[in-house]
Amino acid sequence: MSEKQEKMRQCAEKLLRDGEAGYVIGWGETRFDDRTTPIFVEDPAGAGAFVWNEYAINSLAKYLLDDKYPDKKIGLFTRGCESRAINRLLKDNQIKRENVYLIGVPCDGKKSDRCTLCRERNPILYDVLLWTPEDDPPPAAGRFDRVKDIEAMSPDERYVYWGETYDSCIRCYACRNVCPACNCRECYADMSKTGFQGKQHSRSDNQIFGVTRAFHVGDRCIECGECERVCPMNLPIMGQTQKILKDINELTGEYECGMDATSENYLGRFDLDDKDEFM
Amino acid sequence: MSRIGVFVCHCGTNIASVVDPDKLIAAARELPGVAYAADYKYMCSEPGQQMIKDSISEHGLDRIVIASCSPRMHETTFRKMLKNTGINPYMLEIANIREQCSWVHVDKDRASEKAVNLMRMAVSKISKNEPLYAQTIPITKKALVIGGGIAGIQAALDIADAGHEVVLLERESSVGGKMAMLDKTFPTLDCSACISTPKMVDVGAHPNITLMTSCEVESVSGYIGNFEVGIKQKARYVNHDICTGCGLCETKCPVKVESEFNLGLSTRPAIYKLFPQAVPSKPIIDKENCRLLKGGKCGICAKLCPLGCVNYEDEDRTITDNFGAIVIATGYQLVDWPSMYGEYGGGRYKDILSGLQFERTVNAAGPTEGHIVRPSDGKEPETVVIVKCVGSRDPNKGKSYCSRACCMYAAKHAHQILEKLPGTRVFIFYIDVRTPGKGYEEFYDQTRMDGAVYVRGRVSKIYEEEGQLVCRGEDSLLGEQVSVKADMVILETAMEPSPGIAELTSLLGAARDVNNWVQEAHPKLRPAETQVGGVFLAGTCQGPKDIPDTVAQASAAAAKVIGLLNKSEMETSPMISAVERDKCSGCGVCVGICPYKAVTLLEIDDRHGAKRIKREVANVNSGLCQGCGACTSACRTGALDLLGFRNKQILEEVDALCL
Amino acid sequence: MELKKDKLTEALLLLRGASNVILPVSNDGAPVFKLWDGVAEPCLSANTSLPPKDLLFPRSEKMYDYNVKTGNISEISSNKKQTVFGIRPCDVRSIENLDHAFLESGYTDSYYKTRRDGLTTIALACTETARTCFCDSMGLSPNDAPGADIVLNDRGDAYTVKSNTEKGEEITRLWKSLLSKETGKASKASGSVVCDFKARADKDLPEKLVARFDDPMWDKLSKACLGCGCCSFICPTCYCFDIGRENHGASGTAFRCWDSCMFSDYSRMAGGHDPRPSKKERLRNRYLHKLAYFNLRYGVTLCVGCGRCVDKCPANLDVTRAMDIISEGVRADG
Amino acid sequence: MPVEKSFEPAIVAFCCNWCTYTGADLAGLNRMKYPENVHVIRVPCSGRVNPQFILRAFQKGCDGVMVCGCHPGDCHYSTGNYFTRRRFMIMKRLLEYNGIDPERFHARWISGSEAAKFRDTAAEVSEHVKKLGPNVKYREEFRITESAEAGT
Repeated sequence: MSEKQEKMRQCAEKLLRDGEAGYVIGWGETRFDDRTTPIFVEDPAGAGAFVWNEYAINSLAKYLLDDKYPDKKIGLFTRGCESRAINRLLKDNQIKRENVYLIGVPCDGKKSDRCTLCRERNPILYDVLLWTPEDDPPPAAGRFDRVKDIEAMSPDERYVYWGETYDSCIRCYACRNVCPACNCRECYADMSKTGFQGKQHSRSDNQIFGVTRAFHVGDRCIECGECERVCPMNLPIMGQTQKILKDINELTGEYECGMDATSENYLGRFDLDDKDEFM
Repeated sequence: MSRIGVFVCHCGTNIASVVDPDKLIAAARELPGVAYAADYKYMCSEPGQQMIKDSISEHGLDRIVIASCSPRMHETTFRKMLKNTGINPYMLEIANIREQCSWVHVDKDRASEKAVNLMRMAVSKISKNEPLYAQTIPITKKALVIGGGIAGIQAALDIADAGHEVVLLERESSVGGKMAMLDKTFPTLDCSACISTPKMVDVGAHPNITLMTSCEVESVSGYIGNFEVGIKQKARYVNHDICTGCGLCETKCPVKVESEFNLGLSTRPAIYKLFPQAVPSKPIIDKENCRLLKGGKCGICAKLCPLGCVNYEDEDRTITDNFGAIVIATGYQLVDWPSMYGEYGGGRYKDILSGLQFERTVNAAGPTEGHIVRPSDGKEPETVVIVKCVGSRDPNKGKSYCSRACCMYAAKHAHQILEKLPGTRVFIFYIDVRTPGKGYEEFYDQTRMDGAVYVRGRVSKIYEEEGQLVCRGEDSLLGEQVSVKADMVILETAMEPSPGIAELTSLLGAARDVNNWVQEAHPKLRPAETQVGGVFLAGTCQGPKDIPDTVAQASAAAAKVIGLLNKSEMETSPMISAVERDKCSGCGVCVGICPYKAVTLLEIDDRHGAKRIKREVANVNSGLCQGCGACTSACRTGALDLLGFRNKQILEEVDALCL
Repeated sequence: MELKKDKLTEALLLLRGASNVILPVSNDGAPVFKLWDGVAEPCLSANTSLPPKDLLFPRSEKMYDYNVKTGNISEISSNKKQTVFGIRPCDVRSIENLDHAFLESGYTDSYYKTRRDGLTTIALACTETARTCFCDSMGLSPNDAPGADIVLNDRGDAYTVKSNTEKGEEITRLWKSLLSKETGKASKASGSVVCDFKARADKDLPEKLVARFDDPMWDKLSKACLGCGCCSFICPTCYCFDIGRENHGASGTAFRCWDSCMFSDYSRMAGGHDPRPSKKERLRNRYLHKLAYFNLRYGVTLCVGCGRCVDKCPANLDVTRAMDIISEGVRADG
Repeated sequence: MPVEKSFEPAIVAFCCNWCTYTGADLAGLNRMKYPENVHVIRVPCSGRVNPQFILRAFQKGCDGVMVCGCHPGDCHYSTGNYFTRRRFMIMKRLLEYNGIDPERFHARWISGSEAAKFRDTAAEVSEHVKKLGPNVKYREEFRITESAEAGT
């Protein structure tokens, strides 16, 4: 662990010293041993603050949107999930590849529930790879298991399940703010005057937020699981987006997002012979 | 607060006999923003319209709801009426209480209740209406016709005859297309060249037509009335401005390659005219095959040319021109049957000809001067098998569609064989015989009487045996296997769109159907238009058809073009998509969804904090946008919205229903 | 006086006879405040993940009905009697702080007041602290809740019952038959609980913070912030709200609902200008409000040290780090 | 919830201007009869129908929602309904997954000439929704206004 951490620090230090990157985004310590926080290091001397341990959990890619027009490249420690998020942002025309310097750090698995869905420990794209790729975890046999569980319920049971789920939603929008597919300049949910989303906290409006957000990101979700990790109410948010992914998989075959930066999203294209149930 | 006027039409008794206008008036007066409500027997009548106009000035109304017949009926009428008042014509909503209420319901109370709902929905919607203003765009009075086959020739001539400038663009070195290759045309059997070459000469000589051969479309921008097209003039290596077309250069060229025009049945030199009657009647050099251009030593043609026309330094050039309208007339090609039908020898047997190869064979100007002989040994065939639907109506191997013209030219081929070589046995394998056309059925009957034998069934295998071609298949009427030993086989193969159609349509923003044919704007009502404003289509680029249909459609497209070019400017609908740039993140999902290429990403100057930056946002071209709103539903943030059908307007309607 | 633990259910049932009782029950092991059904076992092992502020300041509440045609407006108010049981000292202090905001300085919020008047608080002093608790750094004690109507202290098999107010007295009267004399034997280390987690909330912190309004440290501190409203919504003392309307034709209902100063649309003005355009300004504002502005206005720190935001922040931001930096006068590096 | 006998569902039908709206007009012209419950909202193309409209309709109290457009291949705007098809194949599943009864949401292709199909669809949807009773799911209400008092 510490050897890799050392490599990361050295790499960041060099990037900053050489002026290749304006700053580097990685993980740093908090007051608790079992938590890290994203840090942004500009000074080469500060590179020693980066840590790499099983608690380096948070996905860092979304922070690139805070600085879309940097003067210098932004260095970013990039695991499999970050790289898929970056593909997402590239495809959605939100960042420019030349503005980021991706320091590939194959992931050895973190102590987080979100990693149970992981199928890409190694970065798909990077500018430098700091150590040999890890073996990817065995294919998650149950990618859509919980979606199937919910599908098996009756409509009323499903309504109760989601209704009660959204009763506890506090609409803090952490799920949205951490999501690399939620990259709108302004979220529809912040524009209550349009009429799509009421601001009040009610089961109905919470549900509408949940379903609308799922629909907005469903065909672009990279399944990083960050939304569920950040949810202070531990809501099963991916249960919605994965439903959409499951349906797309069933309708048109293997579908996975963030594996490249060019594939058109499912809802952004069509086939003349798409399945039709509306005759 | 808006001042809404609500006007309820009785439509005689059409509405009033089922829906109670008083209930609507009473309900309207309860609605926020409604300043005035009234009813009348016929709102669309002169006094009815006057009444609305008077109420507008009397009550200071700023928007109008009319509860009446379908907006498809009188929306335009009432908009026109508003033009003469102080109110913007788009401050109008119509509640359809006739077609969708009084005419379809019986229970008066419940129909009235529904009418109130519909009226309330319209009132709610109109509270969010905003004035809209139509833009006018100038029209460039010049048309571009892409493709110099009979469709393109006909369209160009019609447009030019109406007095408009036309550029007729052809990829090959001569106009003429497929029709120039044909021998005779069914069912009248007049000689194809005799009827098409005069037209070719006409386009070459017409003062309003600029012929551009060896040219391809490279780029298209702009929109209806204002296209800017980049045209690639491929290097010809012969200066056509001075060339007289004497043909001397062709005589001594040492290169011999397969003639495209004769479909490999003869050869041609590297400096060549496509065919003797080519228009323009001037040669080009085929750079792929010219010895000198390939780096070898030659230069004979340049030495021979008395006028010094040959220029080996010639290069491709791009010419940019502006057009008001574009006609796609790119035609078809025949499918590559050898790659599809291994069981027919996959191209190994010389004496299997495609229908078009047979046309060249039987053509007096063709490689055999019209003698029907086997390519393998030059002998006249005694038995000929004609196979129809090769690649057509065969979803497993070829195309699922019918190529339409083959039934008739198969009959024509049989007729020609029996006429030129009396006593020949002709077998025609067919699935069905389709003869929908004037004189077609009669022609088919005649061919059978001439002696052609029609066998119902597909040929499953063709193989060579003792210098003959054995055709095996099932006679599905007799229900038994048949086998015919033929000296020559003619395959009537399927049509498919010309190569490059995908690139061209995507440049133009036009759609293609599942078989890659260009998609017409409406299959019944707008068959000569694409869904892109100002882009029309003619001939087989849209789908298989015969010459009469092709010419008819070409003239139809020309009529549409003339109608457009006769105007000096046109009004565009203001009900189009609009972008709120502040909200747009430039994700570009709208770009791919727009069927008209009306939405593009535009780089704008902006600020990010204190920094001056450039960022991309969606931009709607008001000339191209047709107002379908597909982009607005795809826009997650709501930065794109459809004027006249804004999100908040539609949501107001929804809300109003649920009071 | 003391209440034997085996009498607790009986005591709660008595309360339930007079008002709604809200107490922490287990939700997958985590205590949450719920309207008590008379059966569920109270879950008092730790503090709740959400504070009880919505008893006084609901996530959404109707304010008034209106009709634009008639001009009628009718106010909606809820004067339900509520008793919250098992509320911790930090959350009791948070209610005192909300009282300042909603009831003092020239304006009385009638919606809040009605609910506040109907609320009785029965606090439970802490027997242990969570690792993110820092209330004793913020000037209160986990061992006592002077602002509660009643304070209970866990003494093993019984709670000592201390009444602070008239409402509290009412309850001791209600419980009369259940209460007994204190035995005097403290079986647990009650009354001497301290927080392991410390924050540097020195007396002059408000002034120091305000003085460093333009300090680059705010940029550093806010970099990892996601800009979500998690901290605001789980905070016992965040009380920002937005007012909206639901129209139904001519009539409608105005409501107010929680809002967060961390949201990007929170401080945007009608013309589009936003005085707090980025998360740096927003985070600074939130911290300054918690640790400085409220002190300057009401004389108490708004933050009560419950530690919920430290525990739940998706980016693991920690308000105490800001306090440390200020108190130590150091620059925030890295 | 007991269904009152007099329950008349509110059904909103988003219809494209070129096909279904025309078809509905034709139904009127032919004096075909169908229940009063169906209220048409005219949109230029079914591609204009944002799935969020459907959520809003259920929230505001519609008991059933229809989205109707031209048959694939016949879109006035060439490709609009192909996107509609994808969007609503996904949205319909998502709604059902969230507990909305499948009978409450229908997407149909109805051409300008299919007046009878419009009538039949309107009648069929009305009947199904009537049987289901009023929609309470997604219905706007201040259910958790006082969350700590949930259950009251």
